[in-house]
Amino acid sequence: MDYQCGRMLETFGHLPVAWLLFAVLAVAGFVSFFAGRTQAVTVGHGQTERLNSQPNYHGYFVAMATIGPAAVILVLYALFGDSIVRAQLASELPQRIRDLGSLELGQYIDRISEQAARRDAASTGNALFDAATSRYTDLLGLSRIIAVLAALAAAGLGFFFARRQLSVHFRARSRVEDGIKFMLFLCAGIAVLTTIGIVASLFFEAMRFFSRVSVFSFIFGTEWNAQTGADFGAIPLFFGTFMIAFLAMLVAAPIGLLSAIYLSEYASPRFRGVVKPILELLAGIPTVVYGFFALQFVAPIVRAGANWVNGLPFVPDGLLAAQPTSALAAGIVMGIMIIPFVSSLSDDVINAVPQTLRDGAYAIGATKSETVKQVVMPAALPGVIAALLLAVSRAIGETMIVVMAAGQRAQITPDPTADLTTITVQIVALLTGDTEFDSAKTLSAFALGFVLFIVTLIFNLIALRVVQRYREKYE
Amino acid sequence: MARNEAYMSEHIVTAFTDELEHLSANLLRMGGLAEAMINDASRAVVTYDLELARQVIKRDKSIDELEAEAEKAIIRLIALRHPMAADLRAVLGAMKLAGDIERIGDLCKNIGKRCLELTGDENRAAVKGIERMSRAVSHQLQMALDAYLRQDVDAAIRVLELDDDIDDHYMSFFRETLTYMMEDPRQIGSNTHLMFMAKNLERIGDHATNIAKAVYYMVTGETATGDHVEARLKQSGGAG
Amino acid sequence: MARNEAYMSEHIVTAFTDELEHLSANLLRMGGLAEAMINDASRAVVTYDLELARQVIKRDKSIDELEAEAEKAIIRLIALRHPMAADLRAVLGAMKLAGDIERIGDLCKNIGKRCLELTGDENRAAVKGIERMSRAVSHQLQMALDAYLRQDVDAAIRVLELDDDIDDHYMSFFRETLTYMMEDPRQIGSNTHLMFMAKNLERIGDHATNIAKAVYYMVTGETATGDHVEARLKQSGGAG
Amino acid sequence: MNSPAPSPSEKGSFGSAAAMKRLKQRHRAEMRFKLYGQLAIGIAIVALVTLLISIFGQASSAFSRNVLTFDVRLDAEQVDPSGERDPEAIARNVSGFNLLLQDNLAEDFLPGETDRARLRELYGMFTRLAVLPIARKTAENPEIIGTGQEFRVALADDIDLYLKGGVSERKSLKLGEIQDVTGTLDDGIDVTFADMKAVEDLRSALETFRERSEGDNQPAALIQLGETWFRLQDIDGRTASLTYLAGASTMPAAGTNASTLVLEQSEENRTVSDRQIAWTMLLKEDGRVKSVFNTSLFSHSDSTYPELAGTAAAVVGSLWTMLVTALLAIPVGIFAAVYLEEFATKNRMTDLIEVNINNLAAVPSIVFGLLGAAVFINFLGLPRSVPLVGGLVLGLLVLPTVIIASRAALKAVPPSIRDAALGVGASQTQAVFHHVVPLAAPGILTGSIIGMARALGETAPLLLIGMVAFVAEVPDGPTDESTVLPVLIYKWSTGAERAWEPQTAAAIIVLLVFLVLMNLIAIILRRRFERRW
Amino acid sequence: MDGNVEDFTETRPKQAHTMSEMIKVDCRNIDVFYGDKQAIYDISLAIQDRAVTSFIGPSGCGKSTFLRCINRMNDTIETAKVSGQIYMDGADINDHSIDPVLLRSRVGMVFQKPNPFPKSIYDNIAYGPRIHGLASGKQELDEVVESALRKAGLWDEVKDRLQAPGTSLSGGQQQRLCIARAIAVSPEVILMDEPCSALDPIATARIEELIDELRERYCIVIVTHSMQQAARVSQRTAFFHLGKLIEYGDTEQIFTNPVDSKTQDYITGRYG
Amino acid sequence: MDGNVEDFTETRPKQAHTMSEMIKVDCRNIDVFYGDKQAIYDISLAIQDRAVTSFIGPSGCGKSTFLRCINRMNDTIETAKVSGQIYMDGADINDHSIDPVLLRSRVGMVFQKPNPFPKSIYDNIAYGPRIHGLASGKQELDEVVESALRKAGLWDEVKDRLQAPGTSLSGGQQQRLCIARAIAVSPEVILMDEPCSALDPIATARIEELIDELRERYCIVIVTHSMQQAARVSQRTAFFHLGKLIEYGDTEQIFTNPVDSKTQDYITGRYG
Repeated sequence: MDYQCGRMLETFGHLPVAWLLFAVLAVAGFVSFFAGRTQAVTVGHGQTERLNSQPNYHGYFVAMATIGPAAVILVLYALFGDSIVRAQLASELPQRIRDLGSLELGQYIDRISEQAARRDAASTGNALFDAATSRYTDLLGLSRIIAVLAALAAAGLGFFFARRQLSVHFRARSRVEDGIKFMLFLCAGIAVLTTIGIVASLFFEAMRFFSRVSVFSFIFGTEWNAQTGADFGAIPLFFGTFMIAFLAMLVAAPIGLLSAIYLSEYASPRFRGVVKPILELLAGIPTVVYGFFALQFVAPIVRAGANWVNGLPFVPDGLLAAQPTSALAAGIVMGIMIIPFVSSLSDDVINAVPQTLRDGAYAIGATKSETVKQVVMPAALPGVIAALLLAVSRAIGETMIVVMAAGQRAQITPDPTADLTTITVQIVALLTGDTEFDSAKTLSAFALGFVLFIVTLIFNLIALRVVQRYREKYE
Repeated sequence: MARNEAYMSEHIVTAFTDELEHLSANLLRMGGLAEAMINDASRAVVTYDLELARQVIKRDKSIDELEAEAEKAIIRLIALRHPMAADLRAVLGAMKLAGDIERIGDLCKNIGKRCLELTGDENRAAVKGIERMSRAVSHQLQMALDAYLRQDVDAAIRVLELDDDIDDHYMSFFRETLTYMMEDPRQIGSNTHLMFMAKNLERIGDHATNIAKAVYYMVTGETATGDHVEARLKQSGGAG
Repeated sequence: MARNEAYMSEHIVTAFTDELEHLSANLLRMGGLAEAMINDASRAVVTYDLELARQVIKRDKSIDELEAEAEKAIIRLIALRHPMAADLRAVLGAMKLAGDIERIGDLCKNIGKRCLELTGDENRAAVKGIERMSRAVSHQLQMALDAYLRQDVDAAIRVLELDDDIDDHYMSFFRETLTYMMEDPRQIGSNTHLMFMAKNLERIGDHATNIAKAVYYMVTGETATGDHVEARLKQSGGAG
Repeated sequence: MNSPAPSPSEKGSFGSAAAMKRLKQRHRAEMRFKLYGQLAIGIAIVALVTLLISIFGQASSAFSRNVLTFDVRLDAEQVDPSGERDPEAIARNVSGFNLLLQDNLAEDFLPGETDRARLRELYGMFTRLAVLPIARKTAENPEIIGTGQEFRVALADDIDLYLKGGVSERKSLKLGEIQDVTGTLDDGIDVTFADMKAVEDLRSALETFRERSEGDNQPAALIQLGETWFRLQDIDGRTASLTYLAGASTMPAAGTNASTLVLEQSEENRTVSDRQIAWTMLLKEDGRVKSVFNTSLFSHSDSTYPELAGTAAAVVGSLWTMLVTALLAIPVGIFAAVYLEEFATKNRMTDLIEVNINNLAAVPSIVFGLLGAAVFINFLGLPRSVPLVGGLVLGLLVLPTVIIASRAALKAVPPSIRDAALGVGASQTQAVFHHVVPLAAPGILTGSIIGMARALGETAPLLLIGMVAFVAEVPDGPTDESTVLPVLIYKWSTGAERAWEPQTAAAIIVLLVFLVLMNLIAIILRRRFERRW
Repeated sequence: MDGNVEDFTETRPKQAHTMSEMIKVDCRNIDVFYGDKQAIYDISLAIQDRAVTSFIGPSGCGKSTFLRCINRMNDTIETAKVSGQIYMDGADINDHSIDPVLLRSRVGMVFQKPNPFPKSIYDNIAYGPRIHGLASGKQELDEVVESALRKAGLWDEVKDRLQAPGTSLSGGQQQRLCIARAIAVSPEVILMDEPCSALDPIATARIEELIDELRERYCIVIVTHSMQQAARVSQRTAFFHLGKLIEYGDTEQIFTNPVDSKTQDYITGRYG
Repeated sequence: MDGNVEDFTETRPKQAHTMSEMIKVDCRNIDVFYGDKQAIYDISLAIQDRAVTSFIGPSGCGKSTFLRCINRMNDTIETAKVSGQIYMDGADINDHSIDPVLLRSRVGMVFQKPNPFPKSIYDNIAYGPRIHGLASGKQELDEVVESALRKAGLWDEVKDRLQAPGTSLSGGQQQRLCIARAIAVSPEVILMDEPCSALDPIATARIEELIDELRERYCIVIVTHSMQQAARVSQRTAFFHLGKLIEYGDTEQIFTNPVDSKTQDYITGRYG
């Protein structure tokens, strides 16, 4: 008997239990659905229009009541079951192992669970370890049996009580719909959780950083040597970030805006049909490709150009730094990347201006450009500004182009051909490769991330607010 | 009314067509009543049937009521249906028609009342004159109503032509009766009544003419003073 | 018309108000003409002024034309402005008014025509009777038009009351003239004419009554057979 | 002009002279404005075209690869020293195969050579790991051991690059017959060319290269006489002094036809030596070096040697990552959108969620990387460099995109449809799931695909969760260590050797193909099902 | 003769006298607020069965808002708050025990713009009966669909293309399709919110004709911008102004002799 | 007496007799194609000056399309092709030498939906005169603006808030602002494309009133959905059907005694 029981526990400990449960729940769902449905038809004496809700909804309701509690129990078990088993096992281990300290104890149990996962594993020779392994398997099996039984019981209870509720006047539909709505709400909640996660992780890691480096010296310091862990003055990074974003906007804003205007006001449908997807193609290209382009193609040209300028007779030698990677190269390419962003946002905004306004202008004898400049653009201005703000925010947060083409040197110089570094570059530099989460170097990346988040957040908030106002105006 | 014109299909809102047809049917019924009243009134005079005369007097009330109803229906139609073009003409024409028929009823009633004042031993010749006139007038009214029913312009014009005959009838009756009165002053009273009866019949003829004019207007949209009717109407102008 | 009622402001489309007022003014002008015709016709009879009689006959044409214009304007208004409620009543009332005034014109013309048939040496008493009646009728018409101008229901009711007097006038005139005719058979011809004149005047009174009824309807929206007018109208029912 | 109607003089003509003049100005402004727009579009298109051309230009060379053909007998001693025919052991025996091929090469070119440097130079013609496919093939078919087999091995990246013209500018010249030969192979020979003009050509070629390059670079010239290659030491008049490089160790006879290969870069400035070039040329003449389509780009995983590196592991890693991303972002995104658009009551809470989602969509992607590093790796203790974590991070990253696209699609369904459903007595949920969601489905799907395309191209956040690791094995599941295409591109682009450049460009093209496919699907969906209300 | 007089008016039942017996929906003291703004002020109104009642008034007078109280469509607007009682056949529809979803199957609604589902004509009609389980088989459903389309006077036009999308019909046909869709769930009351404002005069006339036919079976309430339309189709008319009910009575009386001067001014094109 | 008769009709000039002298726009044999579809079939029509001409007809009859030929607004639609001649004061507006921009300053247009520019009331009006250089200084511009607003009957309502945005006005005011904007460039012809279809009856009546006033100075053409409106505001009416001109004549005649049976059927609510 004991042996039998042990075998069973062990079998359960090894079973691919997740799939099994899934199948059981699915079957339970089907069965309860049809049970509920049939009962509803019986209750309504075959005349469905007498029922408050259609028979199917009664079926759904019963199925929901059956699966729901069981699923909750199983999810809870999936989340906490393992820890409980581990805690139980740890409490049963000899004192000397329990004295090891949480880290090593954890590793020890990890080894046990790995060993247990190997079904046909031979004895390791370590009696204690083997015993612990077999105990672990048994505990795991036991916990699974308990969980499954609990789930089945919950399912049974749910099924029972759900069926008792069914009647002609029972509002099965609204109950089912409440369930659906709750599930939808949970999904919406994930987005919020993400933000909370971002803010919390950035904030706490940043706080840990600021407990080592003062906020003041971080924000107002002009020396950045994070790799050596010496200086954490972020001003050069801010400078580099905004310099490159500025250069990018210099490229993107006029080109994006003018092409949006041309496409929406002048271009024939055919031209528009061809060119618009081409511009959107620019948006679809991954940033790493832009980075490669900047590094391989634009940076050498910029450098050559800078050298040419340096070689001009009236230019003092070495006026431009002419580095192999430069802010200008990154800026230009980033600008190209942002063109479709600006143009498609502006295009939306311009298209939202009602045709009747244009007709109004044409009808009093305005030319097309007058209509655009004096009627359409003023109407679209808030939206366009918002689009530009969003583009700036995008430029600030852009990573790959600058990582690949902007350089690593934290310096403040107005020379666009010099290599500058940005916040994002430093985050990547500080966090790539193996990192320990305790050094100031790593934590500084989070502090930078926090700053980046806040800055882009402000831009976004302003822009989105403006856009919303704008939309409300024309909708 | 519209049903008689080939090119005019039904209204999309059939209730409108229904109402228009109802109105027209009612007017025709009124017209029939009036016609009967003319005949009965003259029969009462000729046969000196006082009971019949009293009936005629009573019957006027029905026509008055029908006229009031028709008028109400017309106002309803104008207020709620906003008739346009031919429909509007039909409705306004109906209003005139109703008024004219109501007047015919009044005049018949008046004949009936005067009949009660008679003695029964009037000059037979004069009475015959009344009978003849009433037959002519009744025929004229019938034709006018027929023109209305069929929305027939030509028939309407023929009615207008008839009016001259009636006027002639009346004039000769007037002179004749005047002679009788001078011959036999005792008959002055009753003859005066007969004269007024004749006058009433002449006026009924006028109203029948008006009905024909209204039909002409309804169908053509022009008042019956247009060029091609003028010649025929020249003599019959003015009230008798 | 609307201008006289405190609660009724102008239409937002002032052209509509203009047209309504124009129509009303035109009817009043027609009414004025008709009043003058009554007076002139009776003067022509009294003074045996054949020239005046002929003038009166001629003048009827103006009234007829005005009536045709008014009728056209009314159709226009209904077709193009779609009057509703009080406006609709005003327009339809105006249509009746125009018809009545036109009839008054006709009747005056008839008096004028009959005047031409007179000899100038009729019984002065009978002629006086005509004069008296015409004065009463003219007064009644004036009051009716005044009620219309002021859209005054009470005034309209007073007009309805007046009608009884005129009927009395007519009845006494009828009997009186009958006596004269029997007394002097030579005068039968002219007296018959006078009798018909009186009848015409009585009918003019009826039309004035109709005008008052139309005013009553315009203002209240009820036909003048309502409970509170009934008592006063009881005696004057039916055509004379 | 202020009067309501124009004066009669204007009748028939349109506008006064002043107005016409003004109109001309206005039309000129119109043309200018239009031109600006065209210019802007032109610049944007030129930028795109330049980008694509530069990448395709770079990548084109990576799609072909030069291979070296060997015809060897698989000596059992060397291939399977244990003699057990254990496939695993054979597959692992890289050095055995390597030696076999090295010996084969040495036999041909440097028979009996003992100079290790010279041998190493020869062995540098291919990399050690290049024999791996042979080893595997042998392991699969152990019966071929002992038989003669023909194998193809990838040529070393530098030599491959040289053949594709990447190492140095070069020029081939025919020098005509030689008149006279003196000296010995060991000490160097002097040859006199018959054709003076050819010699002049050679000289001028050298001169041009010299002028073009900076510093103390000396262009080199390799001269082929028959089967033998010499290095040009000096040239004087028609006589050139040459030293032996490679090939048949026979003195060239007079009358042999000579040709030369002039190289811009001197040997010191090159990654390929003169001798290697000479060997390559000889192998090429033999037909042993051939250019073939580079299948390893797709079949191989990452490698430290560019000629062996491929995208297979990264592609599979990307697919696993995308799977996780899709499973997270698409259902959650759609449900969240349905909730927010159709069910959420308007209050501060939903306003907050709304603002929050819009903001989240604009948060820099790298911040999500920080989130992943801090939460998934540091806090939850999930392993680094696995598609599971990468997929989760990217899932969260594109979640707002999916939500916003789905909401837009839901919003585009006119409210009249909802009213209609409610009007016949459908509940709100029925109205939404029977009518609104099906109508919005094409839009939702398009948005989801575009979101996935964005995730596929995303790099920065994955760097921070360690997906930049070197992965030589194709991952089997979402919890295997792996990398993804864009990260691979980033990694390759930072490679020191020049051969990485075309390799990177080629990888970019692989990535772009995937993206184009996804976007095509999205466009087709949109075109096919788009409904305008 | 008197019989004839009666006969002349027989097409118009004398509702005023029989009204109390035929009341279908009885609204008492309805107030509606949108947020803090009051849209409807204490309106009480009894709507007759088997008759067309029209709501007229200048825009913003609350006529649509009031209409939407009757099938609780205001529930779908979050800020809307309705107070007062609406009795339908004696039961208060605002009661908690009444499911608005079921209510709406008894009170059909037709909207300003024709809004057929982008499905086939057949499915447009069949949707309501399906979700309410009004037909148990394909054949029964076919019958329901045909009957609804016949009642809406659309059957002959569409019977050969029931599988064509509903949106392929013309505007007027679409609106009749929407009416058929409402009829298909066998409602007792049909609410129409400016059903012709998006249609041309011809299509409008067809719809009006249809409304006139449907009056024999249903209690119809129509909100309209056009006084003329109210005059043409309705037996009873309610005039709203600034959220208040100014006058309610027989259509004929409202249009020929309104009691309230505000009604008079509105109807005759004077204002304020 | 006869004088009085004349007087009674004096508000309506007898256009029929004086028409030939007063023609402002003479359209001859106009065909319009949208792509391959013909929208207008050979329409010839002479529009009088200082009068309101209305275009009526069922939707899709081409009345708006035809209207847009008169100021060449169809030029802005790419697929549209117009053939035929339109003479304005004798000059063919489709001639190459005529700049549509100048033409449109002489032929103003008012649209279905009020479309004020998102600028101040003042700038809405001043925009046209500015681009056409119709006012040389600030003061002159002020005068132009005031005069236009006065003519549009809006001055008293907005004179104290000329700097308020045009969109802050009510719908009816906005439409009058648009009319003022059209007037400000001193056009000779004003085209109105269903100018009241987005407005409530009261605002509609105000616009109709305004149109009636403007008739004294301009040649006005109005497209309208509502026959009643055409009846109220216009002196001449053209009835369109399926892209063809069916009947054109005095409004009164069209509405009381139309010649063509199609017109009759349309106007009386019969059809086809």
